[in-house]
Amino acid sequence: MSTPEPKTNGAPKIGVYVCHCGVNIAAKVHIAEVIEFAQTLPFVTVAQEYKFMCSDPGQELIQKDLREGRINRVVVASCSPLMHEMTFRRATAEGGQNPFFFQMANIREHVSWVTADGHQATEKAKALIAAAVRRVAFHKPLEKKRVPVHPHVLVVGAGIAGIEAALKIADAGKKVYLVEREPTIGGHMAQFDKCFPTLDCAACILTPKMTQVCVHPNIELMTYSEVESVEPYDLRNFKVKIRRKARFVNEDTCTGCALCADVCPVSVLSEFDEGLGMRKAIYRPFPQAVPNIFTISRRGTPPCQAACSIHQNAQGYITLIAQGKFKEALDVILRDNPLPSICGRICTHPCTVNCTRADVDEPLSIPGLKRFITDLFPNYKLPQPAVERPEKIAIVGSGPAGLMCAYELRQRGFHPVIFEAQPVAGGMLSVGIPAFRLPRDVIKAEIDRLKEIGIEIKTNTPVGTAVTIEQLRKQYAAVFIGIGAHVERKLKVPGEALPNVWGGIEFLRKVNLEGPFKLGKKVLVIGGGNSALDAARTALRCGAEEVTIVYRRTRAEMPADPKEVEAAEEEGAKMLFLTAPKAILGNKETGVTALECLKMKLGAPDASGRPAPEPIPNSEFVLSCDAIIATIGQVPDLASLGGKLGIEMTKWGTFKADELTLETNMPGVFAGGDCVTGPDVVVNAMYAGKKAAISIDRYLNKVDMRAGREHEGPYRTEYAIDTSGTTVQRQIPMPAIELARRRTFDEVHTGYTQELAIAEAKRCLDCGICCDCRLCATICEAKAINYEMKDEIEEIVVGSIILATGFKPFDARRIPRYGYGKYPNVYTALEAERMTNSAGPTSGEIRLRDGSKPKAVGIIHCVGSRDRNYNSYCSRVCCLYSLKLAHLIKERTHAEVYNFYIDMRVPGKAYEEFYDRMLEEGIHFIRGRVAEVTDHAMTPDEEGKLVIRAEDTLIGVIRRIPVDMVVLAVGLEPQADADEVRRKFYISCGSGGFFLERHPKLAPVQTFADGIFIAGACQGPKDIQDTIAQAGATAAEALVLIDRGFVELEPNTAFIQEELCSGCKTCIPLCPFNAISFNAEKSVAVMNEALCKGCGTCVATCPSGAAQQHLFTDEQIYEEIEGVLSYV
Amino acid sequence: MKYLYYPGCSLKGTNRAYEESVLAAFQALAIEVEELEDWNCCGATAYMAVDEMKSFALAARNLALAERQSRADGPTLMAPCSGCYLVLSKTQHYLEEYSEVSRTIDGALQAARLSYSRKVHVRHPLDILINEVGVQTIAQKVRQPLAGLKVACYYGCQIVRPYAAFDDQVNPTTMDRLIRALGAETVDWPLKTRCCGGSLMGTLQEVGVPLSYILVKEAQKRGADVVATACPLCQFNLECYQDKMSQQFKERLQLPVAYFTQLLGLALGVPERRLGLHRLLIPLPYAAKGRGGAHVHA
Amino acid sequence: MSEKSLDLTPQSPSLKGRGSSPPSLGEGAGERSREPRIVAFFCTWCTYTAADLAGMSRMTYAPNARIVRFMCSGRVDPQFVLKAFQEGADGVLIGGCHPGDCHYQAGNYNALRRYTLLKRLLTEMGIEPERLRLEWISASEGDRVQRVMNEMAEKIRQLGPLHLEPAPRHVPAKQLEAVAVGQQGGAR
Amino acid sequence: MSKPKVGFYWCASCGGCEEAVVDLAEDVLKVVEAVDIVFWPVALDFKRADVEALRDGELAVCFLNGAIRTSEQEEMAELLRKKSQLLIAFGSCSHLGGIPGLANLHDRESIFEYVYRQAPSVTNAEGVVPQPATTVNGQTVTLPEFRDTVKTLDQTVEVDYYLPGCPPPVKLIVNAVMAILENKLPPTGTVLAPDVALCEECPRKATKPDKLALKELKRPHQILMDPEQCLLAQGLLCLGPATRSGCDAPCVSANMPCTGCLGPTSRVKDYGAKAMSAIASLVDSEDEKEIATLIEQIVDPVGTFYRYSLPASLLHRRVRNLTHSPFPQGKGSPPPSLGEGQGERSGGAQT
Repeated sequence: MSTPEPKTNGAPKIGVYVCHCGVNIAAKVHIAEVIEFAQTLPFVTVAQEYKFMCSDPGQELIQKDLREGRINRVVVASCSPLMHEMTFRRATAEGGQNPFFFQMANIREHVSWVTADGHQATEKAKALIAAAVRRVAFHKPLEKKRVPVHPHVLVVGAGIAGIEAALKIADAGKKVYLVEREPTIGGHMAQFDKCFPTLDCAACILTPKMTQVCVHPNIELMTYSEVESVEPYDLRNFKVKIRRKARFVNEDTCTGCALCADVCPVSVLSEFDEGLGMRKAIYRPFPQAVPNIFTISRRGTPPCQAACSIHQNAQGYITLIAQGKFKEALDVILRDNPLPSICGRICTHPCTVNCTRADVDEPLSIPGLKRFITDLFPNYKLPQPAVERPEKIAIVGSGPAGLMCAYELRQRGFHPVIFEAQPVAGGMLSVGIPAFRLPRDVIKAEIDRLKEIGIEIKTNTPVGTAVTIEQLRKQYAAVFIGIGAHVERKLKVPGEALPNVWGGIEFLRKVNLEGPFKLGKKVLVIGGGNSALDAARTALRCGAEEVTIVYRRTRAEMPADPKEVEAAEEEGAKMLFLTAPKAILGNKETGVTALECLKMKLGAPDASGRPAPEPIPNSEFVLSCDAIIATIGQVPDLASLGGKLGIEMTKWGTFKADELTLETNMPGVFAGGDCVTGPDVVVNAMYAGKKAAISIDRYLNKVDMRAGREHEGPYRTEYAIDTSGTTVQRQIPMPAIELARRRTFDEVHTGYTQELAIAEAKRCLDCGICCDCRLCATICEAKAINYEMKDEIEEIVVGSIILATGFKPFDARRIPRYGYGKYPNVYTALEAERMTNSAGPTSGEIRLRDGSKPKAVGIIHCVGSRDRNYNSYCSRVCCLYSLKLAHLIKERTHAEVYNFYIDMRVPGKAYEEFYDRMLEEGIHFIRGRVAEVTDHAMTPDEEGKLVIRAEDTLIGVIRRIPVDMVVLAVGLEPQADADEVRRKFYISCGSGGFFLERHPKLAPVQTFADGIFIAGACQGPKDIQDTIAQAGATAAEALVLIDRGFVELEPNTAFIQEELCSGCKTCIPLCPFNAISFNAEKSVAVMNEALCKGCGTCVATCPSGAAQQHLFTDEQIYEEIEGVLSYV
Repeated sequence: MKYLYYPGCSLKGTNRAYEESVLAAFQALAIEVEELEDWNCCGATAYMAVDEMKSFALAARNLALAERQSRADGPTLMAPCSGCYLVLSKTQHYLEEYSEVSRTIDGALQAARLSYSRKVHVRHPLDILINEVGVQTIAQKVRQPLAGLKVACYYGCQIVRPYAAFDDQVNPTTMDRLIRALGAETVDWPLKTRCCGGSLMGTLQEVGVPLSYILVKEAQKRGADVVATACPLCQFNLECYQDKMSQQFKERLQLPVAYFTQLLGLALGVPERRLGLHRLLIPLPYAAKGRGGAHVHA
Repeated sequence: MSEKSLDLTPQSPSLKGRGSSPPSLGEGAGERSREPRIVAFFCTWCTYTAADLAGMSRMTYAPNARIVRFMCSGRVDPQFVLKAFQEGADGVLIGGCHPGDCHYQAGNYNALRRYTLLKRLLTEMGIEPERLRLEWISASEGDRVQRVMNEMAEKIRQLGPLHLEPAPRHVPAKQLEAVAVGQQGGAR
Repeated sequence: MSKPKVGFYWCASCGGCEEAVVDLAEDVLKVVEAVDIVFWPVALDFKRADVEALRDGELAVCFLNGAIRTSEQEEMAELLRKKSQLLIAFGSCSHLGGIPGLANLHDRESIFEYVYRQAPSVTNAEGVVPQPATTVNGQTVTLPEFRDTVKTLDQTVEVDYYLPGCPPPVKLIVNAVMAILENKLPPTGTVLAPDVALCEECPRKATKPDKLALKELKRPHQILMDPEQCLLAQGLLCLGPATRSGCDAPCVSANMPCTGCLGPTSRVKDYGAKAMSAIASLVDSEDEKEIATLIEQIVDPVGTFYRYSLPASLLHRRVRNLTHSPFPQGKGSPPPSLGEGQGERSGGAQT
């Protein structure tokens, strides 16, 4: 075991020095008693008191005793070691002794200031001194370690504080990284018009500095970037990862010409103008922004586009329609969809399901808008393929799947040939969907367009008979099968074979191909899907007098599109729910005469999640009828393909195809659409066609068919959108022909007019912000726009970090009684600032929302400050900026301006004078916290005004001041993510949530993390003057470190006595700095003291006590524990 | 879920209409309500002013009874009268926060062979309707939309202050949301929680009457057909003193003041008599389309 | 340091009968009036600084706790806690940075792990677990220091003194002589 | 010249330590050759009187095993101390208290109550418990008094050296005897065993991962043990890292985790606390609840970490009858009331 070993002689000689700290200690602790006690302590040779030990004479006492050999160890009982330990260590050293033969007893912060009773305080002081004495006897001489400081500096936040600090350091010739999360530097100051108290223009001070930053050779500016992580690089320096957020504009090539913003169709509220003005989706916060580069705000794929199986960019063409840019809209549509005029009519538009607008009122009529464009340009052309390739590809079936597949392949240069069994192309589109929903000429036009770009279609060519799959496989590079599902499911009830019992598709096909025919007076349609409705409505058009839809569940469970259901009802179709067919009655001669039905009731949910219908026993009843149409789904017509194809099937009688690639078990043969999924909607068939085309393309190019295809097909977007405050405005119904005409096959809906279309399009909420219309790319001469840009992570190493992350203004909505967000003419100070700014949204005019000039304006101070309910601290700047605003408002509007204050706090050079000047200018000051802002008028002169109710505490009455405009002097709060940020940088937040300085007086810009400094409002509310001063201070701190080149570290590192270590490795995982490693050939743990930061966790853990910590050895601590408990 | 119901004195007396409409409306919504057995004075006004501890004791007894009567763990005690609501809530709060109150009251309860383990949730019907039943559900059950009726929702002071348990202290919106769900329009006015005069009406009328007047006048000015209240005293002050106001301020005031539950019942198609609408001194305007329909379902 | 190093330290003679173990000799039931004794192990970055802040803010609180400063709550060896109890403490308070705030990243989690096990141990050895308390107090929470110090003192007062049975280790006389003449014993 | 006289004695112990001596096997002859055993109740028929008859310090060495539990054991310890030049605490019980020491978790009354009354195997209708003195037809029969607390040897008399282990490994005994004979003894107070932890000589050392983290704490019967891999790595509470080496890890070699019979190294004051600290620190979680649940998996912490060293622990034991006595209030200043000084807060004012 070690013994005290002063360099002089055997026994320790300890000097105890008790500080009065003026009266701070002496007034509470009985110094004399303490001294007397100290003298009785072991090895104590000197026990003295002094008024201020930290003063030179105080330190001299110590040094003298040391020099003259009276003592060789020092205990000072005074303030906190965090305050003066360094001071006294230095004194000890200068006294010729190792500085670590010193120990401090904190009898001020921990005793005299916190103890009520003098006696108890004295006792506590004694105990702490006893502990220090016993501890210091075991101190050992130690050397401080020197670590080099990396010369580069990181400044986080480029408001005025960050800019100032960066410039100072850069001017000193050091490298600075300046990181700013916004697209431009300048921070809040850039938003201001004038600065108090001099009323000089903020821009004039700031903009030169901003440009300087931009051009300074020593500053590497990273805007629109955020610090991702900060890790220790070595003992003292930092490895910082910085996220360069994707701007989608190339910083090097963008010239800031602003042409893109002119063409951009999307306008959103401008953050920089505090929402008083608008900006485009591609933007630059303000003309003088630095760097002068544009940025595209993209929130991500809009929900509508994500929900669409073929990812049709709906927001894109909708926004363009709203702007009247119809041609451009068409181009956007054709980007992803070759059959828009069909989709615009009969797509079940899953896009509208996720439409954010639905949270407000109703989704947009997305298909209606698409249709509007296609109607507007009946003769539009499909894009010609850019490349040509020799391969021919066979496509079986000309339904949406086949057509889409063909189109996609053609665009890739292939030559698709479509084989269609029916006389007309279009598959289910042509045979299954009635003309009054989808006019034949529309289908024809679409198919002709496809032919125009070189897609061959062979109708009346059934594969399997005319030509076999085998042949196709031989003659074509690949085959896609999209034969749909055309074979009717059977009802499986007696009498199904009777005349005038139709399958839905069978019936529709007959009408579609051969025209309407007489069915009979009373027609029953069985089923609840879209085809049931089509059949019913077609039946009506075939002259049936009474058409009834019989469905076994209820309206709620009908799979059909509700709009179609309504339409059918309008046209006179009846519905009979909870009814299932039991038998079809009639005979060969009469044909069907009636349907025997069973009543049903809803039971537990089935596989589809819908309640399963259960028959009610003995509830049979009979419905007389002349014809029955059963529409209960279809299956693919596999027979037609000619028996055995060798293509694997599922138990539902559909083709088996790989989910991701749609390839069948036959290489080169792909299948998709209804023949794989069973009956499904058009857009999903198209999706299948596209999917197959991609696979085929990859198949023929011999590249992996599976890689990176996760994002094909529908998905839900994560981000949420705040729709509060959106005014309700329901969907504009699409014009339709009058009911009378709905017995013909004329198309029912006539489509939007331009006015209606634009109005409907304007309802879009721009979910994705940028609508991806790509107009900007077309206009940008510098070709700077890159939609594929991704966030990038940059890694740097720095020796010091300056945090200048600023503040966020208090959210005035939190105090409803001041009416912000309720009364339009209640503004926040920052909004007022923007209004006063000549470059602002009102170009410097102070205006009410209706554009008129205010005659009276009230400014309410301390909004969110000095208030226990919100922030109890004073925000320091509000009084003065309120004065400034008062002046500017009065100057520009000659309005009466009232300041409602609690106390005027105008400390600072020339501030009081500024205040006086405002008084002279005739601005009114009312002393009293405002109770409420209300539009409740009690007298005629209050009518139509905002009334500010406040107690005037100087004259002691409640006053009601009617004004036109209210400005809320909102306080300063820490940034919303301050807590997250300070964790990143290993520092703490103080009360109020602002970053905590190391010492309020002695170290106001340092933090508890070495080498990390704080400047400006992130440390606490302060004005520009103080901010700049503080920024300078941080710069100085950083420069000191760099110029000295090293720091001395507290030698409190841990060490392992290797000869005593058993190599149990318990300590190794516990070291957060990986300072401990296992030495295989010594078979012990070894400490890399260069990496040790001195927490001592390993020491506390070492099960055999082989690890110890300098300055905190077990024995030193035991001594201290015994000491504090050695009560006298 | 079954709710315990604490009527308090006024709902059994002058303001019977409130009780009638609460019970009828809840029944129409198929919400079970069970009256607290052997309840006593909640301890409001006079008591609270003179001797807090006594009024806590009174309130605590009710709470203890509630715990005993309900099988549920943490039963809900519904108090429509905002006076009762406040005192019961306050007592609950003090029992939890202040040990000495807690000790004294426990002693008092013991003397009455009662015990209270602080489990009761005191809630106002408005809270229950909005946060338990939900606006959508209610909207679905509306049979006679109050289309065309313009309602000024008046919350009074006590259900949002000092305990803003379910709504904002300054600009509450729950009642507005409810009333809108019934198909009526609500007028946006700033006096939702302004003082109605309270008990000053009885003690210092020259102060009380003007306070009520401010409210009625503003509601009328903003085009309200009716003021909806959630408090017996407010209803009483605003309705009964309109003649006095008219004399004092030389203008004719004839603005009906109804309980929000009466409007709710009306929209749900409960017959008028069961809602105590016949007790109103100033009858509801015919504007309430609900009336016609109400009889159909009577 | 050897088995008996405890009493082999040079200053032992001059410390005899004061503070050095066993301290509670002669204490127990009939001891003279005394206040609850608490030892507080505070980490320098958060809790110790918070205690300084409490001082600067002049928040007076119960004087019972004596603060021992560590660099990190992770340095607090359970032995120190037991040592404190053995030396006559009635309660021990450990203070560290909030989870996630440790100046050394994870030291406080180790404090938490040891504390959790130690508490079980104390309970099984018939010592009220409330006598040991772990608190996360950040540098800005001076008021929390005040509150915790007061609560702790109050708690310990309720629990009464912790009486541990003295367990004297007998030191061979010849060793004592050796020490008295200033040599050192027990060095390995 | 006459051979040095040696004594062996046992107090509260199981006899295993004697076995250990016998385990010296043929070496025992060397010993017998070298020394003259004058007192060894287990092996040879000597009486206390024979010891009393010896001159003070006549015994060169006395090896005493077992903890001190009864008045008789105290007397014997004092007697032998007086008669011996070197008194050696032999085995875990006399060194640290040993298994008998766990009795300190209870007091005499509860022990008697169980052992003589409650235990299922007991038939004791009258509920008689041992008495220091009983009168049987005029004659007084005495029994040694059963103390309330189990003590280590050095809590009873001065001890010169310690031979740790349960029982002490033969190797260590031999070394000790040789050291005595060759008069090559270290400073008194030393534990006569290597001062490095067991991992050093553990056959499984190489298999221990550099960064061990315990997600689960198991007991030997709960798992199928890997005969090669470090037991801690297998989630078993092996206390080797905290325990002195010198035994060549026979338990670990036999698939049993080390339970710590050789006690702590010289740097450690409290075996249990230190071992606990190491184990707890390895718990792989930063979540308060999860940590608690993981720690809960340790069955019987005291029995686990203080299996051999409870009487020697820093806490020693609580004085039972005194618990919950209030703080004596004499002239002492009044207790500060909770929240005292709340009013005096002057938000962050500094001088």
